[in-house]
Amino acid sequence: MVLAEDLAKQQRSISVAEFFEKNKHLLGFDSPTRGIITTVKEAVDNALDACEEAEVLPDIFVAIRKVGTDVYRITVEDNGPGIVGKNVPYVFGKLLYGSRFHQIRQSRGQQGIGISAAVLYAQLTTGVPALVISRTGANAPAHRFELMIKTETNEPDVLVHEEIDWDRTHGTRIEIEFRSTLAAKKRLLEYLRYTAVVNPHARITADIDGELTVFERVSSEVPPCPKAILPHPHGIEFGALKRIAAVSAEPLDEFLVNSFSRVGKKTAEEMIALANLKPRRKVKGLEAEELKRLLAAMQQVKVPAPPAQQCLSPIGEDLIRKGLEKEIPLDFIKSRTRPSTVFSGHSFIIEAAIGYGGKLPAEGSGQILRFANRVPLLYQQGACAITGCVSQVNWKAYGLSQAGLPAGPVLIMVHVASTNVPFTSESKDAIASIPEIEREIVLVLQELGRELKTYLNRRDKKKQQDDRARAICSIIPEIAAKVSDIVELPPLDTSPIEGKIMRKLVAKKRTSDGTVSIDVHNYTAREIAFTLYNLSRDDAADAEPKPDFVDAFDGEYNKVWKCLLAPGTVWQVTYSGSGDGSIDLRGVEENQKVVVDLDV
Amino acid sequence: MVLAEDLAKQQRSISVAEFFEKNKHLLGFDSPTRGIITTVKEAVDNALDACEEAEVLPDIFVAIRKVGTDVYRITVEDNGPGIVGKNVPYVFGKLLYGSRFHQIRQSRGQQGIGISAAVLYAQLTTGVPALVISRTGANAPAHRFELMIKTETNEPDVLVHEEIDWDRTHGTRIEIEFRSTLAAKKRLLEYLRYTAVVNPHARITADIDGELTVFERVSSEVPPCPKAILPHPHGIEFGALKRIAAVSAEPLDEFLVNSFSRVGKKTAEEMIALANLKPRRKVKGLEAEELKRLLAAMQQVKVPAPPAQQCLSPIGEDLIRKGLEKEIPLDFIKSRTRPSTVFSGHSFIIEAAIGYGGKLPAEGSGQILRFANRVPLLYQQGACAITGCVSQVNWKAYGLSQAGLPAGPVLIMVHVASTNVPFTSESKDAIASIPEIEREIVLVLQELGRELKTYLNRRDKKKQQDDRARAICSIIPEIAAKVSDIVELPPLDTSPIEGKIMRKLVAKKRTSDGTVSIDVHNYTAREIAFTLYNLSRDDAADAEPKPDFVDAFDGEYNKVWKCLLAPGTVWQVTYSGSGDGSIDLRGVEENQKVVVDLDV
Amino acid sequence: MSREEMDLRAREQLVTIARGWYDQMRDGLVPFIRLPTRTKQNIEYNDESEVWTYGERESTRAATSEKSAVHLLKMAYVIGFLKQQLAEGRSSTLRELYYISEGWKRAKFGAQDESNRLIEDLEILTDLQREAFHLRPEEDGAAIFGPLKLRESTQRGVREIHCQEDVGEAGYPIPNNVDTLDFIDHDAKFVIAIETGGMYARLMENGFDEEYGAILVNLKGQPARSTRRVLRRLNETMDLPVVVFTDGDPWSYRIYASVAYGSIKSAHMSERLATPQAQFVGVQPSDITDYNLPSDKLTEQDVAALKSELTDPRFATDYWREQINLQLEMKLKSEQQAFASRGLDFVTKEYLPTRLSEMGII
Amino acid sequence: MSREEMDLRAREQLVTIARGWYDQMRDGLVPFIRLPTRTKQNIEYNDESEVWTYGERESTRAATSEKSAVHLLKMAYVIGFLKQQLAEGRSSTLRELYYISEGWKRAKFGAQDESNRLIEDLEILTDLQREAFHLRPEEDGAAIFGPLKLRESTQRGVREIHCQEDVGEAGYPIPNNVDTLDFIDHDAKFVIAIETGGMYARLMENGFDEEYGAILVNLKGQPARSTRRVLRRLNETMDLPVVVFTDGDPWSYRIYASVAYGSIKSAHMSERLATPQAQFVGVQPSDITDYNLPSDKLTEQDVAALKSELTDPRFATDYWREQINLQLEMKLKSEQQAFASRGLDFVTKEYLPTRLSEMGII
Repeated sequence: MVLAEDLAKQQRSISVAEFFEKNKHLLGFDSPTRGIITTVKEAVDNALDACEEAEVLPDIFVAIRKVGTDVYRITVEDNGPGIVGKNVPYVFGKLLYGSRFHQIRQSRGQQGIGISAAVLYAQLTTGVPALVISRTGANAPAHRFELMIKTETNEPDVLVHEEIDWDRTHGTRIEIEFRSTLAAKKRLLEYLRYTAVVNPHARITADIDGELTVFERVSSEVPPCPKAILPHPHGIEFGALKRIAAVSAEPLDEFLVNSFSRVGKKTAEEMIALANLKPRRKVKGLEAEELKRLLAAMQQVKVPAPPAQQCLSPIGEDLIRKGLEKEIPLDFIKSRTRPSTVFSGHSFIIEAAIGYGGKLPAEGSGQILRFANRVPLLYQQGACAITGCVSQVNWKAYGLSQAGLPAGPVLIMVHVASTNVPFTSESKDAIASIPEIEREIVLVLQELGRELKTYLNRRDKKKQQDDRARAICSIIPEIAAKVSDIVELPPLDTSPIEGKIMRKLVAKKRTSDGTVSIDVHNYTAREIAFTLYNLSRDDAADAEPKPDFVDAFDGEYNKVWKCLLAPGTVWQVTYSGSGDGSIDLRGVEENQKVVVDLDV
Repeated sequence: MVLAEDLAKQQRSISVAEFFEKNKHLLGFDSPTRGIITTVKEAVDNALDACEEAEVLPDIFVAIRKVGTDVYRITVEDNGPGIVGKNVPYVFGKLLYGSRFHQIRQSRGQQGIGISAAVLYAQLTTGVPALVISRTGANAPAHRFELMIKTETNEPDVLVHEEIDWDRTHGTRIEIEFRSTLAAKKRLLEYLRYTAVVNPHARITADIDGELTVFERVSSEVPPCPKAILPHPHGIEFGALKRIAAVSAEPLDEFLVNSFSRVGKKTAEEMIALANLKPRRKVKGLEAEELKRLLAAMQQVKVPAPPAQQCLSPIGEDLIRKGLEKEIPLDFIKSRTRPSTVFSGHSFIIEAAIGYGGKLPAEGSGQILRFANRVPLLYQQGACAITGCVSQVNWKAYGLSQAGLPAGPVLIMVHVASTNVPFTSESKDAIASIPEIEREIVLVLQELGRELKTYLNRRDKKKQQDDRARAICSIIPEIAAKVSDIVELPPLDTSPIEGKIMRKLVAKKRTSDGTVSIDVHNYTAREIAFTLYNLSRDDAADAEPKPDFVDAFDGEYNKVWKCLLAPGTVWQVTYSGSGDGSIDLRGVEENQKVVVDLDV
Repeated sequence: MSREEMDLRAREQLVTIARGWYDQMRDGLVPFIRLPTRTKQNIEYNDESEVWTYGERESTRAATSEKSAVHLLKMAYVIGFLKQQLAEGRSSTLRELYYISEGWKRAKFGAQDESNRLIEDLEILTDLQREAFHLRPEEDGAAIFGPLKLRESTQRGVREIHCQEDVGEAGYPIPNNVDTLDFIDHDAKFVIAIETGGMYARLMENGFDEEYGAILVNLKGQPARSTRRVLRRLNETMDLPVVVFTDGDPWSYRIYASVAYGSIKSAHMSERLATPQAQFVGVQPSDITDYNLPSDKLTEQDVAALKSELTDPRFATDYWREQINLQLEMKLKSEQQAFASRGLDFVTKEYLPTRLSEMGII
Repeated sequence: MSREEMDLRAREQLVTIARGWYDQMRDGLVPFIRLPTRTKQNIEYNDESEVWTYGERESTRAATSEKSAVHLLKMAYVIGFLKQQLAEGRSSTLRELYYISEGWKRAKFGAQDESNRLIEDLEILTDLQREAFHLRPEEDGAAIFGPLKLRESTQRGVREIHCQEDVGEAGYPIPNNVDTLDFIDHDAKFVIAIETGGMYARLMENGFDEEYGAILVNLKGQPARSTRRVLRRLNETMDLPVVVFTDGDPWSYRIYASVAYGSIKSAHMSERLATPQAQFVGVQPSDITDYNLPSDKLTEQDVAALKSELTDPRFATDYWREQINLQLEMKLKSEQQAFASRGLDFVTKEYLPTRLSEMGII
């Protein structure tokens, strides 16, 4: 059997670029239509990340232009810090190259795959090299590159490199040309709109085949850039611990304090004691069995959660609200940022918002906006843990109808910010089912559900008060009239009932036979000063008493009376007219007054 | 702005191992439960692939044993060709290393990721190195390794390497230990059962925590090992063409013939002419524009499909049927292997089978078995193109009820064999929506649907004939009796009707007042010899005529009469008895006889 | 024809069917029956009788499948049972017949629909009504109130009843078998058949019958066959015009159609049951707007029923097309009692007098 | 009480309600009404009258919300209308009342359910039946056949009718308002109330009324109030035992319960409408097996209805618990006409004589 030798000759290493060229669908390049969105997304993500690191307000320009049959040129330009010349080829021309993979902190891009994959896709479909211009500051020249990727080795192939003049003092521009279609233009704009919602400090200008759309920023504060932290002792796996131990020259006690978040001297001592090890032993020399004991001890000792405020950058309740309100008109909106927590040693924060009413459609399922590290998720809604959680909450308890998803004029936004967002695939469309994350999402949605319920109740209570006022001031007089008629006794005055029940200032307008009369009863125990506004088409020239002020415009008259009314007394005005329009009492607290228009 | 410099310092290359360690869910290691299935799957796939290459009948042993709290040791051993010593560390200790990635042919594993990922997962969760034993032949020693992966560099880390005695003359054994659970035991057995179905030449023995299950082979023929082929001119993308052109020293005409499948001299000439190029130009020197013209020409000229019989290894209609029948009892089964076809230059063949009846549940959705390159797909049924196609077919037209999926006692098996199966993710759970593949699946399902319809019709027709016989031979005599009674006329003999309509040999059994009588009418035009069997609790001692033979057992009597009956005549036997049991006519063709039991 | 003669004839007709099968089988044929196809497509206007009856299309049912053979077997059993019932002078309800089949083994009915339908087949085959077989329907008969004197031959003897003077406020209830009824005398100008009990009571309370010489017939919804038969006989033998007053919705128009033209289900009986001269009073769709009646929106089912009526040969007149299309435009329907919104007397003082004199009835 | 006296009393009772509100409002109170809670939980057995009536639980409806205020306003309008109707000696149907409200602006009814329910409230408040307000139901009255002579005071004068001799085969139809009925004489031993018309006709055809001195009452399903009132009065004033003969399913037991104990919906009228001495003949679940009757499987709804009856106070006797549990075990139901499977005479020759003599009726 010499076959094994033959087989051995064929065995060889495969480059990452080859792997992803063959498996491009894994990265979101499964169709020409989708490729365009993926590319814009990767470039915009990088731009926003870079601006955040440089603490500049992002100003991003996106252009898509048709340059041939089925061929589009995609341009994304930012005002970020730029990339130093010697690194440009690697950033754009090598997969798995980046600054953020080894850092434990929140960022949009992480793997160093996305934009290089776009370059790979371009050279595969059109063979046109990517054009990159980058400049790191006013004193530095701009570098211009034309580059490709050597697939067999996953190394950049620089075709042109020159220094040029560029009108930006700092920033990066990339142009990529590939076979595509603009069929998903709507989705692309959606992506940009929602990106603007969760990045309220960014201005995004889009020129899609000549059509310009600007998403203006609502905040001029640069969010703080998340800082990398050390791993948390509760979140480390055996393999990783072994690895860092192997390269440490420190003794155990120092190693624990210096290599992990939230481990101080006392905590370290506690761990070491529990593991039954000597504090001053060099960690490098620990046997596998000892390391296992150490790991068990590290996970047993209580340690505070990782310093999430440092490594994560939630949007914040205020900006979420502002961002949503700018793009979507709503009657009610509440947002929540949960405290940070941990899954498998990765910090994460859930933020969410709920909106109601406005121009949301009254029928059908509510709208769900999903975000991960400030990036909108557009595809695979059904496969996403966020959607699962939304379905799981009992929205009926919060006054919404529900068929799986909540129904009616409701919008639910969820943002998962983490040092390591667990996507279901490398195309980053959906968040995987991680129990810790799901628990937090459900909790925040329940919190927001209660807020919504309070709002809906308050709205209902207001309705109920209005309802009571109508019953007392409008229908009881009718009952009285009918009843007097039946029993053949004199008409009844129902104002005592009004007074007793309402104990407020009650204004009533009533029109009969061309005479408008407005009564104001003071059923309270104290003197009240009020201003009565009556806006209608009647000029009220014969009003008695005369208004203190009349304002006429567009054929309408706003008549104003000011009055001081003793407790238990009535003030009345009458005039000839049709009785249309409205009345209002001002200068009196909301809960102290009742206004009833008996003509409605 | 010197920030770019700071940032540049952090930018570095990321190793593939690091990438996949962090993104282990992409490879099917998203939970300890699933990890165990993924590992067995990867190891068994490799074993089957290796045996196929070596053309030996696979004999695979799988063992799973609990070795600690939540820790299991997984062992897979095969009788394949083995791996030469120096390559073992790379095969098991380096991701993206393998023999099949660059070959255009059907194989189970391809990327060289799977088994190394299991090793990676093991060292991450338990730190225990993987144990590998491999021997390439009787004259070679066995090599025993303990190894791990250096995550930072994606290079193997050999802890132990020794030559040992091994009772196998050739084969490979791997043992991996990691944190897991056996919660998915049922699914694991399912995976092995379906693997056996599509690899009918393999014997698989599973020892799951002490419980032994053997899946025996049904074929002793080793399927031919698919051979690698050259790329097809219709399936190459620009980037790839440019790449192979750049390393060729040949002139255009030779280049085309030598680098592509199915391109002969004439075809090459046609392509070159269409591209308006000179045949003897060195391809290396072609400009991008010229290459684009060449690509367009290559795709325009008619070329036969790639030689699929060479690079693909379909299971075959016969073996599919045998494989399924062995595991699942069915009343009807048909299988189909479609001709090979192409998507994006990758050859593929769709095979499918449909089963009906047997012990399949009569209610609810039918069962769907999905396979890709002889590997069963267990997860994400809903996201798979196969499921989509099954739903898309109008099963109602083929006599099944349908609610999305077809319903009732039906089983549908689909196998996609391809040089490059397009999975939706690297965990290889579901096949992506590729129009060419979907079209083929739908076609084969429609073909099978028609077969099923024919079967169901035939079944119905048989029912209909029985129905007619009952009407004529059993109910019409009743009508005649009732009608004679109403009209007060003599009883009617309805046998002329029987004769006219049936034109067959008609046997009727009828019991009244303790007398059993069996009539046989010969309504045909020729003399017929028949044997009448009557099995019942009656001993028929007083039968007239006497049976030619009586067989008694367990209180039942099988009475046999032999007779030669002239056309148009009747033969009758009567005896005392209860009339239970059954009658049957033998020696007469199925379509020449009717047997009616009027006592039922 | 006397009761005895009628019974004799029914018995003969039934036995004739059986005799047909006997002969078929004696001749070596599979027994069969032939019946007209009973669908909307196969009803035709008969110029002579002025009603809609089944057309030429026929289907044959031969005992060549188990199902058809069993059907004939059941029919044979039913014929046998009816023959005996007639001989003994007994009768039974359709529901009882269904239960009686319990002892018929293979000829047992699976559901009452099946036995009802089989009886209809026998009506067609014999050209007799089921009452002739002494089969009673479960259906409730309607009630008559008005200047009409009639004679009913009951099991307990002959009764003469005047439908104003000898009855309570609920009127004279129409028996199931109206072949036992004879009209003796009347003092009426026309018959008004009313869909609802409420409107019937309104007309009675308001003395409409006395003021206009009307015989009031309370249809109680879709009229039973006996009621339709009475209406036809009042029209035919007493020469009284018949008008029908229903709600203004598609289902009520069908009530009118079944009185005037017969129903699809019993088209074989149309010549006995339908009153071609019957006229529709209202509520007409145009009344809804003309009188500003309280109304409800048409439901989807209503709209579908109206559209189906547009293709129904019984509504193929200009009048009905106009009214139905008008209603489809308005999308509204009203009930007859909706006239109460204009006062309790409106319907008898205004609406009916106006409408009936327009129609030339009064 | 004469008709005039009755009208006067009704008018007074109605005005008293209005007067109550007048006084409440005059005293500065929001007008309100108090009514018993109308649920199964609030019906109680009244030892004295031996019927189930509403218990102590009351709910108050005060005009403090728009909905409640409008409800009172509607009630005021209805009282006003009824007062006038009584004064004018007119009457109307419930449906007409609904349409009349069309002109009442805010007091207009949204649906007939609402006006029906309001009339029931008025019945409770006044302790009178709606017939006293001259309100006619749409419901169809049942029919009587048997040795009973009665007098009906109709609008057209007084009629004396013998329910065997003066009526046709359909019997004497019970009018909507039975306060106008007087029973003059009878020659009967008991009254048998029958659920279906088919069984009623069977008993008549078989001469059951003559042979056993039975007054047959055709309930036509769930009995109308007028029918229940007649049964009670036959029992109370004529001293005749009443038995009820229905199908053997949960819905039919409710028919019996409404005759014997009153219904939940009209528990306020139980003392007038219920006949506590009424006894249940069958079909009993035990009859299904005892007589091997053709039967159907219980549906899910049937089972739910039976289970609900187990918690219904009206079925809280050993007899009913046993029968209902038996039926739940058998999972079968049978109709009364199923006795036909044992022959057309079985029910009158065997079943009823046996069962009624067991019960001590004959």
